[in-house]
Amino acid sequence: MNNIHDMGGMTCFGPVEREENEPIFHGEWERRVLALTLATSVFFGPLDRRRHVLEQMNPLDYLSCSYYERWLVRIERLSKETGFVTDEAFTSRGAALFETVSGAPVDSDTMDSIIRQGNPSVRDTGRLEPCFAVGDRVRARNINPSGHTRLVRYVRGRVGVIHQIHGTHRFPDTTAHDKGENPQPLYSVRFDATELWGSSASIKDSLFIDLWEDYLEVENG
Amino acid sequence: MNNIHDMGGMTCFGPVEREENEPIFHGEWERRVLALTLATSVFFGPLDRRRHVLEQMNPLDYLSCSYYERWLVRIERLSKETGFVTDEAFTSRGAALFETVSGAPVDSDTMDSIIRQGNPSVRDTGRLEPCFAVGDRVRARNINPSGHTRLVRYVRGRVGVIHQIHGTHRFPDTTAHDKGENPQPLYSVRFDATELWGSSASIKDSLFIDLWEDYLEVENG
Amino acid sequence: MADKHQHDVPPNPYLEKRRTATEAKALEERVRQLENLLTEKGVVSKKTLDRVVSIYENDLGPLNGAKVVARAWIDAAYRQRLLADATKAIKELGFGGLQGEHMVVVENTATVHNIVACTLCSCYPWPVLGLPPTWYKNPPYRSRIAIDPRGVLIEFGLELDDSIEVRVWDSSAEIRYLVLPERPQGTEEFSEEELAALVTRDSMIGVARVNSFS
Amino acid sequence: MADKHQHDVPPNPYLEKRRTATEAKALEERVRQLENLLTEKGVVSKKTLDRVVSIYENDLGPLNGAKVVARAWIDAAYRQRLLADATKAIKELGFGGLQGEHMVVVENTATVHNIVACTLCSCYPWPVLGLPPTWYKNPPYRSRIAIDPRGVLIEFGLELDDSIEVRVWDSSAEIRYLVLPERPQGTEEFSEEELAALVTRDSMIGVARVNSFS
Repeated sequence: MNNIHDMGGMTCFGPVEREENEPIFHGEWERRVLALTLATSVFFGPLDRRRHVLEQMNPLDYLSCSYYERWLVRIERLSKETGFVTDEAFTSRGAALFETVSGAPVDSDTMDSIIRQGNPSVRDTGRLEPCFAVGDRVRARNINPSGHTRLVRYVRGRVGVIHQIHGTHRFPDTTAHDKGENPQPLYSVRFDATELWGSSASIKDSLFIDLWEDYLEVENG
Repeated sequence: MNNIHDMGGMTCFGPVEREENEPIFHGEWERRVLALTLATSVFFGPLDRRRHVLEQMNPLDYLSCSYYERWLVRIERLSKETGFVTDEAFTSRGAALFETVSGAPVDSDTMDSIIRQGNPSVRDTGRLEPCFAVGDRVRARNINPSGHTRLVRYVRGRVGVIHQIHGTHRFPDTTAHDKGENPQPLYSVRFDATELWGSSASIKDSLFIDLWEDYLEVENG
Repeated sequence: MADKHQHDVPPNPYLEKRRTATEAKALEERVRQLENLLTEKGVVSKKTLDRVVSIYENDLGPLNGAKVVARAWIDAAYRQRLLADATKAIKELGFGGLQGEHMVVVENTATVHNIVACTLCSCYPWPVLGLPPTWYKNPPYRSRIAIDPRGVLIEFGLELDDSIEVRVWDSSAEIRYLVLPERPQGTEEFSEEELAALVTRDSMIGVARVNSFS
Repeated sequence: MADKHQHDVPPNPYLEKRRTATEAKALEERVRQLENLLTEKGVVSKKTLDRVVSIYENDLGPLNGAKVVARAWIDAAYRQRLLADATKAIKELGFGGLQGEHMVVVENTATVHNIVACTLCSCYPWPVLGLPPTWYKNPPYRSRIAIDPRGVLIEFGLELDDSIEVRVWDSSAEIRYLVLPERPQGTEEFSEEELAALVTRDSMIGVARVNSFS
């Protein structure tokens, strides 16, 4: 969906403001929201799905919430979807989720290990042979999917060059919507600033963004 | 500037909601804001400049205000700029404005005549010979000016066809910033929906938008 | 793309009715102060303000547009003039002026459906339709009409066949668009006045068709 | 485009400090209720939550990244390994894991300046930099860094010569970027620890250079 989270290239949010002392957390509640988010991450499903929950906030709510407030809204929504919040007891949906997710709640050692190991998106299945090689000219497709996508609006239809191949990774557009991981090559694509923003941009400058193979098409000429 | 007012193609604002009975005004204050806006329009300068004031609202304010609230904010800002609100007496700037605008306040008969006559943007000076003809393929330039523009983000870089020539009109991008009216041909340009939004759009559909000559370049092939 | 965006739409907070009584009162007061200030400074006069309100509340509205449409339906020569130079043809019926200095009329047919919008703000042909409705000025219509016109029309109760060509007109301040809807069947015997009574505002924006019963 | 957008910037309402004491209290309460609910349901345990907070408040932060940078400055072979496979080379120093499963290091030189951002959300290399600062996650940086990086850098006090090539890295969740800043002059005699002490978080995001005094 084309929502406000896709804000690259907007010029209307004012100057960057740095806080004095830059506290990691602005209150105890922010600590707990971070912890709740990480501790429920296995339970509530793939990252892409959880990201999409944030992206579905209407722009007014999205912009009036601070960062951890949005994360709070996300846990609340996911809890509601699961049936925790609406009913006193577990709903059947919540109970079913428990059955499929083994070992909830995550204990502190498992959490520790999740943080140390991470949750890599790289896959050794799916499309393992990249269609494009480093140096190839590609055009970012102009697609406007209704669901989650990482193809930002500001590169759609623009021509770039393959800079690096990151291997085969799960595809967010399908993973977010329970349509399978659809693993495919992920590329770092370089765009000239003038291609993205026109001739007033510096000809010295460029922008690199990671794009999945399904976002790209061959550019001839 | 790329601000939230340029919202064509966003898909995140929810369904269209129609009000019961669709009142023209939702309170006496809306009547007065409309009237104040029209009655001060000559005094506060060209439409494009006044539009730009609205567009400069930060997105959070823009979206949390209703339509006439934004118009109210505009009159307040213009009044402040003119020096009415900040000081008890006229500031020199406000006084100077009065000197240049003859006949303020507009009396009700003049207002009536303004409403009946309008304020046409068509000009018989400037670039009178259009560069493009009906049927020409053109590409909307990918420009990202910092000021007021009517070149919406969703057509930048896209290819369309000249559908109609509307004559020579004052150019908003310069008029809004006191850089002259720079009159030039205004075209109705037709874009295929698939060109704007990709292959999921209907091949039957198209979008027409009025674009000034400086927004367009020849598209070959 | 009709139902494509359905599952992704959050509730709409963009309606006027969100405002509490206290907030509304504060707003009334804010406007009163501004009006007093501008009146005191001699920028506006109360009499002028009252005249503006009266014109837009009483004189201008979609009845003007309905007269234009009805005339075009019964008078083929007028219809031609209207499609060739709308501003001039509309002037024949006495309408024109502010926010309608240069008007264009686009014609619906059995195979083409036109819709008017303004994605950047709220441009609309005031002399023939009056002031735009709230939904026309709010983000849901402005944003989605450009990318998903068929889906938006469904929300207005109008489901178009895939074979019909949809044309969206994203208006700007300089040129204002009016849709000439199709004359409904079974109105062959209607008088010009009876025809005008059938023509709705929504049909002239292009979010509805005209029915043979009003 | 450095100062181009200057006259158009409205005041920034996107900082945490906007919140009143009452609102903050309501927020604390809302979070407490959610935590209690999820704990009661057995989805999370307090002990696990405490562990998470402790890790991100005490163990992870830009000091890790600074060690990586300092090592690369003094050890040419390590620098090569870091630029070739950052995840593996960073693992040599014991760092890696969540939100840094696949890392890439980009090198600043006398002619190239790299800046890391995430326009869609807040992706950032947690194992080497800890949690991102507020400005990194807020709309002003996220939106403008893509179109006006030089203007944004000026707001950070870094004015780049036109001859320098600016590279913006718009990160996504899968690949996390870290800038290897230039080693400042006059640090030839510094130990690895002394070098690490010079390296700031901002220099590893690319919004600052490293100075020879900390």
